[in-house]
Amino acid sequence: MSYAVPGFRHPNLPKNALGYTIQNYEGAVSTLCAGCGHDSISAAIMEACFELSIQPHRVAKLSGIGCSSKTPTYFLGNSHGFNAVHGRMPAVATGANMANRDLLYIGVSGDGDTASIGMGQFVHAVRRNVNMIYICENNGVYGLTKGQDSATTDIGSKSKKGEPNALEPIDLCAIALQLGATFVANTFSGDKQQLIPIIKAAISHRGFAFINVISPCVTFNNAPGSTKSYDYMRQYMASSNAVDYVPPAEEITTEYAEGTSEQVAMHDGSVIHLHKIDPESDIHSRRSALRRMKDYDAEGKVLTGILFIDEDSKEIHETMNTTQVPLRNLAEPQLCPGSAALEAINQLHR
Amino acid sequence: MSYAVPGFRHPNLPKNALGYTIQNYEGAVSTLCAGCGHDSISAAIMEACFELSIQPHRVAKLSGIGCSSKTPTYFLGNSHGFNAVHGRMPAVATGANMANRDLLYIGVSGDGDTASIGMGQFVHAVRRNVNMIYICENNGVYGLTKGQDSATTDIGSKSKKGEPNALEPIDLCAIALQLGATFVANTFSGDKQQLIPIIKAAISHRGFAFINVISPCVTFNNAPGSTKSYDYMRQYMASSNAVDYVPPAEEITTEYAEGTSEQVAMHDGSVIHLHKIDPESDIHSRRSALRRMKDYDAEGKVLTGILFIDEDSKEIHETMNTTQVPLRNLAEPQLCPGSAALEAINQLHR
Amino acid sequence: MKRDIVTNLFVIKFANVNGTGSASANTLFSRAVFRMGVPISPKNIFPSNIQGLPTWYEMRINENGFLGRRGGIEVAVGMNPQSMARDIAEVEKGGYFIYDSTKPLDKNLLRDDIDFIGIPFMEHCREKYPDERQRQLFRNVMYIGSVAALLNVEIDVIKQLIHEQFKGKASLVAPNVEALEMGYAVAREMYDCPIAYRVERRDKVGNQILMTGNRACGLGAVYGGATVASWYPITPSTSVIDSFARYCRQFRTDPETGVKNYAIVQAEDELAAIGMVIGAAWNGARAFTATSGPGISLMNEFLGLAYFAEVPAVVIDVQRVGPSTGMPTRTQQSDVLTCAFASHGDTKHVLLFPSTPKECFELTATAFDLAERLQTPVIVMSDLDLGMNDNLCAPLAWDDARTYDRGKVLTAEQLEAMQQRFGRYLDTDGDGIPYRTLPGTHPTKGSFFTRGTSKDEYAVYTEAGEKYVANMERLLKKWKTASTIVPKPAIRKPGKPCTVGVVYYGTSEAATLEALFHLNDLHGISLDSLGIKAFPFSTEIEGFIDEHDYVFVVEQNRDAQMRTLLINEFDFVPDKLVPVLHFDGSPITARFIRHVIRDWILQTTTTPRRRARR
Amino acid sequence: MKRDIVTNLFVIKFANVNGTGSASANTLFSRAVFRMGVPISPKNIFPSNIQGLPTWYEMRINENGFLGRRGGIEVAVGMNPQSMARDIAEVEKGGYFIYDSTKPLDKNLLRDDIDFIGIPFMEHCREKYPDERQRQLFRNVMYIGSVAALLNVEIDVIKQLIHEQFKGKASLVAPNVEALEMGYAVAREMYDCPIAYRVERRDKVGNQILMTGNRACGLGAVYGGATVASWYPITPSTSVIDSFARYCRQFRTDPETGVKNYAIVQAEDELAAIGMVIGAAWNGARAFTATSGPGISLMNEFLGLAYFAEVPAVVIDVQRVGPSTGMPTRTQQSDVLTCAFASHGDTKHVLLFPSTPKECFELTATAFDLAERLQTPVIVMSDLDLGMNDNLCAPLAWDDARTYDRGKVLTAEQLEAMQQRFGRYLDTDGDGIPYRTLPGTHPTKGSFFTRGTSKDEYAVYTEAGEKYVANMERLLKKWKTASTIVPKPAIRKPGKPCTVGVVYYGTSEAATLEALFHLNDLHGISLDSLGIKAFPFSTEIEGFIDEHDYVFVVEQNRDAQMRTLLINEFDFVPDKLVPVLHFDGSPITARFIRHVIRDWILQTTTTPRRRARR
Ligand SMILES: Cc1ncc(C[n+]2csc(CCOP(=O)(O)OP(=O)(O)O)c2C)c(N)n1
Ligand SMILES: Cc1ncc(C[n+]2csc(CCOP(=O)(O)OP(=O)(O)O)c2C)c(N)n1
Ligand code: SF4
Ligand code: SF4
Ligand SMILES: [Mg+2]
Ligand SMILES: [Mg+2]
Repeated sequence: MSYAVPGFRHPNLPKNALGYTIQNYEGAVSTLCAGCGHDSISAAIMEACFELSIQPHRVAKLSGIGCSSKTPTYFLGNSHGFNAVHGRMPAVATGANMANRDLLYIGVSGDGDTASIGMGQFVHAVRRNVNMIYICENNGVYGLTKGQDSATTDIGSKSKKGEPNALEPIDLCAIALQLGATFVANTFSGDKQQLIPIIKAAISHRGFAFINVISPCVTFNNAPGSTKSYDYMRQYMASSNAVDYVPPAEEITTEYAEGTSEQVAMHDGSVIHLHKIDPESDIHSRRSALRRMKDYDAEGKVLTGILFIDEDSKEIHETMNTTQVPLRNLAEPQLCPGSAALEAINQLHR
Repeated sequence: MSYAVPGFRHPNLPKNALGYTIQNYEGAVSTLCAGCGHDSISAAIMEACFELSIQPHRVAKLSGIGCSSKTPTYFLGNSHGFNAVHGRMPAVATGANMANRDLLYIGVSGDGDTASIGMGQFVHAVRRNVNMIYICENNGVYGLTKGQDSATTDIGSKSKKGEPNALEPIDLCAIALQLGATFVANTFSGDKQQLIPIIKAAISHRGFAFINVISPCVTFNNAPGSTKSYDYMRQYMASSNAVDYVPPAEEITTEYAEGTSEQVAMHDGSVIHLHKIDPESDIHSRRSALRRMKDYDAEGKVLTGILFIDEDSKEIHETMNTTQVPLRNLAEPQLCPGSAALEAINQLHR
Repeated sequence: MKRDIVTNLFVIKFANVNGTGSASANTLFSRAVFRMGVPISPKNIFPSNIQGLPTWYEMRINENGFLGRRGGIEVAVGMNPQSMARDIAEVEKGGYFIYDSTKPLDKNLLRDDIDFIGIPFMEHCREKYPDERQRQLFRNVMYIGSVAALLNVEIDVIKQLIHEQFKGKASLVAPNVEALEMGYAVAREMYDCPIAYRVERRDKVGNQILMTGNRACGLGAVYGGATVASWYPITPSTSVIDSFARYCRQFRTDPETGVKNYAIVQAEDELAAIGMVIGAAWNGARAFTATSGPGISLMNEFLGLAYFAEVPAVVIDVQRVGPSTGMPTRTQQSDVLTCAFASHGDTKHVLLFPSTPKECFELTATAFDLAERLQTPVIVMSDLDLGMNDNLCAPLAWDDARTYDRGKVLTAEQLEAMQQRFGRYLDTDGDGIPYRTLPGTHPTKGSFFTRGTSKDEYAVYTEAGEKYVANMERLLKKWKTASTIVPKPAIRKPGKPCTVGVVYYGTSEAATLEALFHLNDLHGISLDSLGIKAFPFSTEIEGFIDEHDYVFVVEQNRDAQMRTLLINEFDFVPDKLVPVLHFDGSPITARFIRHVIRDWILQTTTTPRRRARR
Repeated sequence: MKRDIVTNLFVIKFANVNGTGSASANTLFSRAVFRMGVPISPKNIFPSNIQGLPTWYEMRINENGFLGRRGGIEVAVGMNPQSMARDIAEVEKGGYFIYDSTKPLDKNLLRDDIDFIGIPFMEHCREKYPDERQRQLFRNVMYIGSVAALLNVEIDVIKQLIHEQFKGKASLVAPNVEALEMGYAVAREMYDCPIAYRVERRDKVGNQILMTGNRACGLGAVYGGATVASWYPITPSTSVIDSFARYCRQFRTDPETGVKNYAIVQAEDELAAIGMVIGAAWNGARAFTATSGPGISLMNEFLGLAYFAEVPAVVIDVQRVGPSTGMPTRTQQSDVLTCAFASHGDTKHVLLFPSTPKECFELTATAFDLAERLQTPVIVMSDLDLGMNDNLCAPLAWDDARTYDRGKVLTAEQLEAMQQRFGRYLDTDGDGIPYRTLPGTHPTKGSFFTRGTSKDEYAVYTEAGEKYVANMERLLKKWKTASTIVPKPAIRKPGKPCTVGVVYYGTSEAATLEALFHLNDLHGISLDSLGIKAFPFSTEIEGFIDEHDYVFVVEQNRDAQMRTLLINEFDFVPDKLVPVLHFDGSPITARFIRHVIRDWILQTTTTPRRRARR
């Protein structure tokens, strides 16, 4: 059936291929602190979806618990959302994906939600290569519970109360790479130019796309010295490549000098251009990604950008060979073997 | 007080410094399947403790649930043991260690107990560098529940029922290294010569010592082709160094040619000699460890031996700066501030 | 010893070492008796271990169709030296003990009130089978042959079963038949067969089937239209998923392409398993998981979310002995309270209680209808006895006209036609059940945010107390509605009016009904009975208890958990409900129930023991 | 408007935006009234959010010492435009609404039955404080100054408090005092102060203290000798650990070396937190965790292990509104059933119910004695209202002669002297409590294996039904013993004999006792009361209920959870227990309780509404 396209309140606003304006991608008003990095990520998600002309209702938003996990309420108001329990979003997203392989699944989590209580589920979602985007809005602190250290908090950083944190932070990108994640990116909520194309690339990726976004908590962890602060990231953010996303069936206009650029053809027909800043970077090598992260780290820099892609990996439905029809759309005829078959089974039990 | 040393039934059995024979290190009779790799590991633990003259009652044995986790009943009968719930041994061991830093903590787990339900706790025990030995008796299968795939099962391997396993196995050593584990070893239950010195070294290590032991399940995963089978390990087991453990205050007798050997002086005064087979191996480099694992893997070999040691790391009590006195031994005088202090507090609340 | 001949009315028990393949041999035997038209109820009593420990296979043969556990053994087949002393001691006076006489029997174990039948099974096998493993397996088949001879079981029936079992692998048929015949022959040489306990062909089985409850649950999930299963292995629930997988491979997989109309995910633990079920159900698929006590404990948080956010979910709890790891291979009905009140805050969950494989099949299928209709978790409360043992029951039946009740789910058309704003938690119909929408249904209408936090009728987050209260009270209304649509209890009344009743549920059914028969038969005590099939309780249950002076509540747990629920839901005077509790991990027996009820009634006429407080 | 003057008997409510530092300003005000010797009970009503949403600070001022929530507001201070409409509507007829008149008030909001007092706070601050953040902060202090003037609160007391607050940071004192005085002056210029609602110095506070329950719990853990704490952050329990850490830094840390006589581990989740507590307690340390509903749900499996393996553990559950994530910043008493029966199988857990910070302190300390004596988990059931709000109570007291009851732990000497074999689960003393040993005690005696599986008296794994049953029945005996050593209930009887009683627990105490006072005072209805302090219930509770025709059970949950426990433990006729339920997330009020009880009694004389079933 066809639907009247709404949202023409501002005829002057630019429209995408669906005739939607950015307003059709907005959500409820954010209740986060003014300046919270998470809000910029919500904005980037809206823009990416708008520019790619994604049907909002074909997106499912999932999250755990935390300020970061609240954000799905603040974007894509026409999408269904599920704010699950703390640290368990990956399981809910996996189940949702099992039920309907046709939707776009955007999972939003925080560093507490992912690296502490959620570590087990994160690891196994990566391993299953569930076809979804997993965004960790990483501010190195427990925001919603008011400033305790998380597992990604810098060593030595002093939380509001109590002692300085004595443990090494967990590097989620490194873990994801080690576990065989098929798309890994590291970026910064303050850098739209980088964030948006990365989200687009993640949307085009078939399989588990992990995006670790440094997203400063202005209230509890934006102090000078915090590696998760605006100042720090603005100063030390570095990237081994600049990401340029070319949507399906669009002309590749720009010219690139030999060796300075890497192209990744995604399965939906889009092409990701990586303008190499670091010439020896290899987007298809886990080892090189891990090595570069360590090298940059050694120089006191934070490596950002898309770190690794395996565009040919099999996502979970392919591995399981499930039907193309969303399972939830199957009905009695396909599902119920009927009474005759049952009587045959009875016979085998006599 | 002093105690009569028991167990003189076989005066001809060799005795260690405590006057104990190996019998003093035995446990209940194993109820595992004949030939189960886990039993060899129990035997190796007994030998290591016997040879190092460890007071059995100064050891605490902890485990989760599984055939592997049953084994603590089968060694060191004079030690207290705690068979916790499935996948949660690390938390119980961490708590026990908090209560008394003076005991030796041996944690035994399985690949299901560690890599599936226990992944989150494993990761965080590593991160905290809890002073304990963590042995994962890795048979790539759920033994006690009769043969389901675990997260370390080979891709493509066919479990009793159902489809071949479609997912990549998790490499626990790689994850441990990535997370900053301070002692990582990979070995095989069928190789006493390697297993026993590694256990001894782990006992001497101050901090979290992870030993991944390939331990064939003869009933459910010993089929030809299984990388966790006896045949496979016997054929493809390789090591980049041979481990030689020299206890505290013992003469180093053997001579080693330059560059062919690496020595690690542990904090308890023992020395670990590594006879380099692979000359460019560096026991103090995570990167080299990860690289070598991948290289051997590429050649279809399984790298075993001690992969990495950081003998100078701070274990959790050092990081927290807790008293040397076991916390559980503190009494009212050290613990209770008393009524005067309380009245002062009252005053501050008026 | 002089004896009467007993036909088709005795209990035989096989004692073996686990991991030696005895199970399949013993099953061969039970199937043979079953094929001879004689009702049986076999119980597998096995250790939580893989190899080398004692295991038993106790089978009641009863042509009157009493199939609860009875207690007492007439014929024991002792193939395990470890447990021999205990196995001999267990035999009822006048019974038989059959053993492997290759090694002589320990004289101290001898009894003169039973007969010992020694047959040198191992000796024969040693000669015939050089290979160690083979020897062990064929020894099992051999003793089956001997027992058949001794009990007069038709050997051809067993042969037939062997053919069926090894269909395709012809090479295996011959040697098995050979071992069987060897045992049969040897027994007849050495002893005059049959002995006093005998099996004779009857026509008492009709079209009944012999099936495990777990297999039936798995089938129920297939027929009930489950497309997503997520689980974590745990005894005794694992075979529920095995069954689901097996029949999905058979019925839901394209033979050419192998394309699947289902998805089974082995989760990393039970938290993830229930999480996936909730995610899938939220997204419109029928999804379920199977687990046991420890898994239920781990699912607590998610069950509370599903209750409060109103997401369907089906959980099959195959109960085992708790608390904690307890006895993983023994049976109990002790998760009732935990499941009824799972999770923090004010929660109540729908429970179903199957008593037979047929009910496992039906209630599992029904669970999906209820879960989607009520938008809440539904837990099917099976147990190890029902789930893992072959149980005799009426054949499974499915009405091809039956369609799935997908509950109140709005379609794109309905949303398009909708004038007013969609309110996910509006009680539009006054039954406490709101309408839901599925992701991806309509571009601009019907989207909402599912959350575990409190919300208003439009699913918008709120901290307004009155909104919260209204929602919680609607959930109570929904609970009331649930009590009207869940399966009704099974009420049985002997002709004459009774002042006393018995309430039971799940696997206590067979033993309870047998006890009632004998109470009437032997003591002239007749009672009405009610089998609970679901929680919340329908009014029939309230009525039944009201119309009796008092009722016994038969349970297999320590704390009378169902009794607690009954009193709590209906505010009954507690004294009216007399607990009958068995919880040692073995299935409850008719004898036990009969004795408790008889003693109670003879001792108290109709005034209950504990005085009601005024 | 003509009014009577009301002194020290009214409710004032401040409406603010959260994250603007208003909390500390409001606290300044409440402390001042408190310092003037007038009893107060402030309630912080805040959103589950960090910045920008409405938050309220409601303070009851009552010189008669009634400190439960009362309901109704006489003086509102409306500093938040978002919530202004609602805030104005809430003011009782004849009350005052104080607001920032920098922006003119929306005419539609005006009421003529209350007085509006506008003061241009922001205007003044804009001039004085260029810095945005400063302006916000000092505006808070300024309105406190004005309110002080209007209500006749002694400004010197507030100044004194400011000095104490900024001890050390002198530079901050002056500007704050300045802002305070500015507000004070402006108010007096613009209005004739004081208004009809006034605060006057009294001597009604005595030596009482003002403290949060969470702080008291943390202190109780320090005094109770806890050395290991493991936790995972969750509102409203987090400040329990903050308090424990704070006092450990003060009392358990070597000032020179910083060496600690305690260990606090922030766990990765609640499963790990309780696991660490159990590991530490098993190894002989006093260990605890603090959490709230969702954490309790996650701790289920481990709690079952601790019950069955008999390992001590102390859990502090600061309850919030469930189910699921519910309302994280609202209060409720709805984890009672979940905690009482946590985990699968037959389990029961010891619960303690503090009503005041003093009881938080004492019961937390006592919890460690009980946990070690009974070798089982003990859960202290606090809630958000008690835990996070300043509560007035008698000063904390500690008897220096008090020693810790470490329970039945065998020393090396005792083991050495022991002739017979050590049996970890032997009921040597007949009280159901066995003896335990700690790892590392004796080289050859007393070692045993702790497990969640069933075991015999010597901790050896067993699947023997009779052993399992014996152990489970011993646990029931231990439960009985527990009921004799847990804290006794608080029983209050007005002179004359009463046929009706009231049972309450936890934070329902203040409101209940006030309601009883007024029932007597206004309606001549007098009732006995009993405050439950612990589960299992001691015989006094049974006796109290027995000796009354019926009793009201006051709870802050939907399903009358405590009532369920009472009926279940004692088999009372349910009709005897009349539920009084409040569960909207706000603390229960005396008014509510009084009205329910009055209506009930007037309507029913003494025959309960629901008829008992016969
Ligand atoms: C089971 C459970 N435990 C604890 C909490 C309390 N809690 C809510 S959010 C949160 C941490 C959030 O941190 P993060 O994921 O980093 O999100 P952020 O607020 O920093 O964006 C915690 C511990 C909870 N909601 N549920
Ligand atoms: C909460 C919970 N879930 C499931 C189980 C069932 N269970 C027992 S052992 C086990 C897996 C054991 O596998 P592994 O750790 O590899 O040990 P193995 O037997 O192979 O040595 C499982 C799933 C359990 N005991 N508890
Ligand atoms: S507390 Fe931190 S994370 Fe939370 S909303 Fe505020 S700035 Fe963002
Ligand atoms: S099943 Fe496998 S793991 Fe378990 S005891 Fe047997 S061989 Fe060992
Ligand atoms: Mg965070
Ligand atoms: Mg295993």
